Amino acid sequence: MNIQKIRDEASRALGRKDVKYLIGYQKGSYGFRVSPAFFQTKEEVERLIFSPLCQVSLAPYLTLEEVVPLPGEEKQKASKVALLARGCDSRAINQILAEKGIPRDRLFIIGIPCEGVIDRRKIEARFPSVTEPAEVREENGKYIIAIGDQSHEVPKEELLADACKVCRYPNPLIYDKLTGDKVAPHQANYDDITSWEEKPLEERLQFWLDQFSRCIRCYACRNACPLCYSTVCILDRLDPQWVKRSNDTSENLMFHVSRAFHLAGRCVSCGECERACPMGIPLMKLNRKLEKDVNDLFSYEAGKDAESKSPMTTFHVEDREDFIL
Amino acid sequence: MSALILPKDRLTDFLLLLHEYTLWAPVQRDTVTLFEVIKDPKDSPVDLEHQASLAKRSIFPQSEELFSFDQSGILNDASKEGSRENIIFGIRPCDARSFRIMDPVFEGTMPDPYYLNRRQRTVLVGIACREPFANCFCTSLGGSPFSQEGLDLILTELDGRFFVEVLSEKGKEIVEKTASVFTPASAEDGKQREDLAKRSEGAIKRKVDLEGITEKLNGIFEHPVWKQMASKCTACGICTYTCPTCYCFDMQDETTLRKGRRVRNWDSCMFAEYTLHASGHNPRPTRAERLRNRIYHKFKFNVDNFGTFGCVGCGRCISLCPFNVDLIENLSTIKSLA
Amino acid sequence: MNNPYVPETATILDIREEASGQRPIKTFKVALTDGRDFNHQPGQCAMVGILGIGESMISIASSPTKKGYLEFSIMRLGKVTSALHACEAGDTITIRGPYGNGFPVHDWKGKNIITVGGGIGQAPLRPIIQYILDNRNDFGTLDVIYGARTSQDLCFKQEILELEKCDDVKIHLSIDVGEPDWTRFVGFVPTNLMQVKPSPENAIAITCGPVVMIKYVIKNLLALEFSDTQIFTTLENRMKCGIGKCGRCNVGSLYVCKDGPVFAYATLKNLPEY
Amino acid sequence: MSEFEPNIVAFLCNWCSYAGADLTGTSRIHYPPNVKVIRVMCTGRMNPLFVVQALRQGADGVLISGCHPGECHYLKGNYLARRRFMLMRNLLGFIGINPLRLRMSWVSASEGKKFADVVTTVTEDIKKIGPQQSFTREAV
Repeated sequence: MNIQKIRDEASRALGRKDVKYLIGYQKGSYGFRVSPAFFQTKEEVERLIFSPLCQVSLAPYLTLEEVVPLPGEEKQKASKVALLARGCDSRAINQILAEKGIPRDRLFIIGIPCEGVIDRRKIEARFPSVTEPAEVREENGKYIIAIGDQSHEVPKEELLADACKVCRYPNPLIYDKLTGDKVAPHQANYDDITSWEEKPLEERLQFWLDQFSRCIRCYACRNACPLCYSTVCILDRLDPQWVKRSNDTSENLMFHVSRAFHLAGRCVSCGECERACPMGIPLMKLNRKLEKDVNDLFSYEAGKDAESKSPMTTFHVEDREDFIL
Repeated sequence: MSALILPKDRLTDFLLLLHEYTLWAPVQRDTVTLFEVIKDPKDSPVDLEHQASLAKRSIFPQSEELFSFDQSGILNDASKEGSRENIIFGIRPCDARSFRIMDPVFEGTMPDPYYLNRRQRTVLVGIACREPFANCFCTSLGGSPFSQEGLDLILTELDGRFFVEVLSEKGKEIVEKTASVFTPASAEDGKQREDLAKRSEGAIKRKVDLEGITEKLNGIFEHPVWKQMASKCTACGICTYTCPTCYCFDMQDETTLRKGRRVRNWDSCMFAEYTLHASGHNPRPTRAERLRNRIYHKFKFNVDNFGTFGCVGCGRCISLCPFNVDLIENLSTIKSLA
Repeated sequence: MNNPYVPETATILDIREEASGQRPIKTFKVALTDGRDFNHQPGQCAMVGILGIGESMISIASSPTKKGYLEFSIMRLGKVTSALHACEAGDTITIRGPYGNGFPVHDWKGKNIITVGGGIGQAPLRPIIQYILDNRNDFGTLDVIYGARTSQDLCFKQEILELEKCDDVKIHLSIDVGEPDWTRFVGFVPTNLMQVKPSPENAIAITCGPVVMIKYVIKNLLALEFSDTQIFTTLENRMKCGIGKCGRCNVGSLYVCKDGPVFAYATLKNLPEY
Repeated sequence: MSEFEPNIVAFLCNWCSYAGADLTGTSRIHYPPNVKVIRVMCTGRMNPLFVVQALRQGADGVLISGCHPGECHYLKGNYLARRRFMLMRNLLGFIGINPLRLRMSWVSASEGKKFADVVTTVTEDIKKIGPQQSFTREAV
């Protein structure tokens, strides 16, 4: 990954008259952290980074309440937002575009083929309590980790985020500029899902009730999700109140089923929900189950292009109906 | 007060002797460590290594019934229901201090019986932090990894044993009930503890100078810095729900066909719905106002109202934030504003 | 320890429709079931609720000098107020309170009082008007400036027109847009205020209404040379507990439920977020 | 102890299954009294969350019944519902809720007998798998 190329593209994008600002990454405030950052001028692009530590998806920022019109003085009138997009982010963007969530002409997408990113939990478990800024680069299937003046090598597989291990679309599917060379995709692998479904019902239920009981309903999974951008989410609705405010297993189950189901045929498997969860609930397992089924049953994958219709709003006369009495 | 030694292999015995109490302790749940009620200390290994979250829910639960009712009217007042004495075992010194910050909110002219009853019936058994975590900054807020403030007992792990200091009458009572597991501490043990305390305090790397922050905040309410700080925040509730000093709550009625109850639940000032008027007007419509309110509440409003910062420097909001909204960084930014 | 979260029950004695239209307003006359006196100050509020629905903070629209009942004027907006509007006389509701500081009526003895209200904002001003009329010798002149969007939205219309018969009360009504039968002032309340031009001498001005209206009324009062300590207003925010604990109604470090809803402009102007 | 009598919520479409259920009654065909019928205009109106909500509030099973494919009064409501509930069933199964608790059927206005059969099957199945209590909303 050549950071200079990305910076060049970024400053070219910021040089455009129609681009308001660019959403990218900069060094985080401590340790292995990388922070989302909003760049207004070419000069600021010096701070822009892209490394295997860039786990955060930038796509959710496109649909936050004020669609980020930062006070950009004369640039206020410009209409486009530029952002860095990896494969998964580009799929999210495609899906939002397909749903007409934002118009295409508001976006300037700098695509980055992505080799996969590091799961912050894994690296922080390996190197606990690191406060000084640390850097990571990838070399021959290994991560070279520099903490202060020390250097460590860890095999890539050990730190790679789970979502990246089965990523079929590491290369951006929609972009205005592409930086870097294309990356070989991984194979889809739903073994975890199929083996889970072989377990007895009772065991599955106990597992999930236990997971849901831990939820504190901070809604970070929702807010971190690039596709949870409803203006009024049913979870915030008071009338009708689908999910009560109370934290108990039953309400939490309702919340998690609604969240997962709302993403049926829309989830792009970026893994943001699970990454954001402070309680370590394996949310991607639910999403992946639905993703697998949508693929198996309706031959649909979310975010492959910006036109296709959601499988939940279309049908085939010959859809399976063996479950119907 | 006095000091004792609890051999590490007698920890479970110590907890077993406290069976008459409801025992809260940090336990590992998959990848996270949380404070939970443990039924049998033999089955639930207590995790004293990690910085467990949610100690506050032992006294201020996330959801709590205030009273129940049916068509005839109010049936019971849950605050009058007696409950057992609680022990929060393995609480970090910062969390113990946090109750001192919440207390004046729930006391005052209209004391809150739910919180205060539970508070009075709770014994805090702390564990000193030998190794501070990445984002610990308690020393910037007048605390320390070995702070005894608000605790009844404090344990310090020495090699293969805990150095136990009795800090209050409640603590003394616990030690008397469990006397069989303790041996006397020597002067050498005390010295070891002192050394660890010094070393641990020195190991805290993240710091922020809060001198004059309240005065600073007086003048920057309309500053553009809030919008910048909030730009990467997505307004989830992690920082407030895992904060040991955040106490905001919501009250809602929940009903089934024949009965109902009024429940109070944690609420977060980061949610848009928190301040939304019925008319649709929202005094804090964007993330910038909400983040600003959170920082003002902790570093100005709480000082104005109760004379202390509403923060103990535990660093959880920083560690757990998915988007690297960093309180220490934000406070430093505020300090550096002209 | 008394439990401040458990409400008392009250019975609706009578419901009067004040305004119809998009945002209907009804006045509920209620009495505590146990017949106890509520002991409130003019300007204080109460948590009015229905079990199973929830509670809302509503200002008490009747003066403590009116014994034996309380009145609440409520606009139908959210979940609780919609449920209240569906109630009938004889129904049971719940009440907690009184909450808040109320108007410092004792400091106002001998003063001329000017109330400036807009829409439902007249409700918190009504107890003050009633209080003055019931203690008429303690106060100087009374000017009631009141406006709403249309003549249909004017609350307590009959009652206010009745007041016009007293020679020591002046009534200045207005509506935002002219109507065929309307002979009084047409325009916004702050404009009406400038036209009435009350004198600041020995006077107290109290204003309540929509946020924007309050801002302009205060601006105009200042232009009329009222001082910071002569201007009072009431604020509102979303509330849940009513006793300064749940956190959401703060304006700066003050809680509207506990430290308000009545604020002198001298206090208000120093609060951030106002 | 008396035999377990399940609580089953049946969402029936106005045009076919509700009329079918009516026919069952007027034809005096017996079927288990365990279903509580809620009439909806179309199975396409069914929010998948209705199912979870019903199970949470004390139902042991949910039956959704609509017009046969191609016969929907609104042309495609039942096709959309078919997709939705196929997925919902799978998701419920994934988290350990027996998929037999969510059943779907096509019953036309003339199929009074079929409605009785469907209800009998569903009731029998749910009797076999027993009551649903593991995530019911806390009884207040």
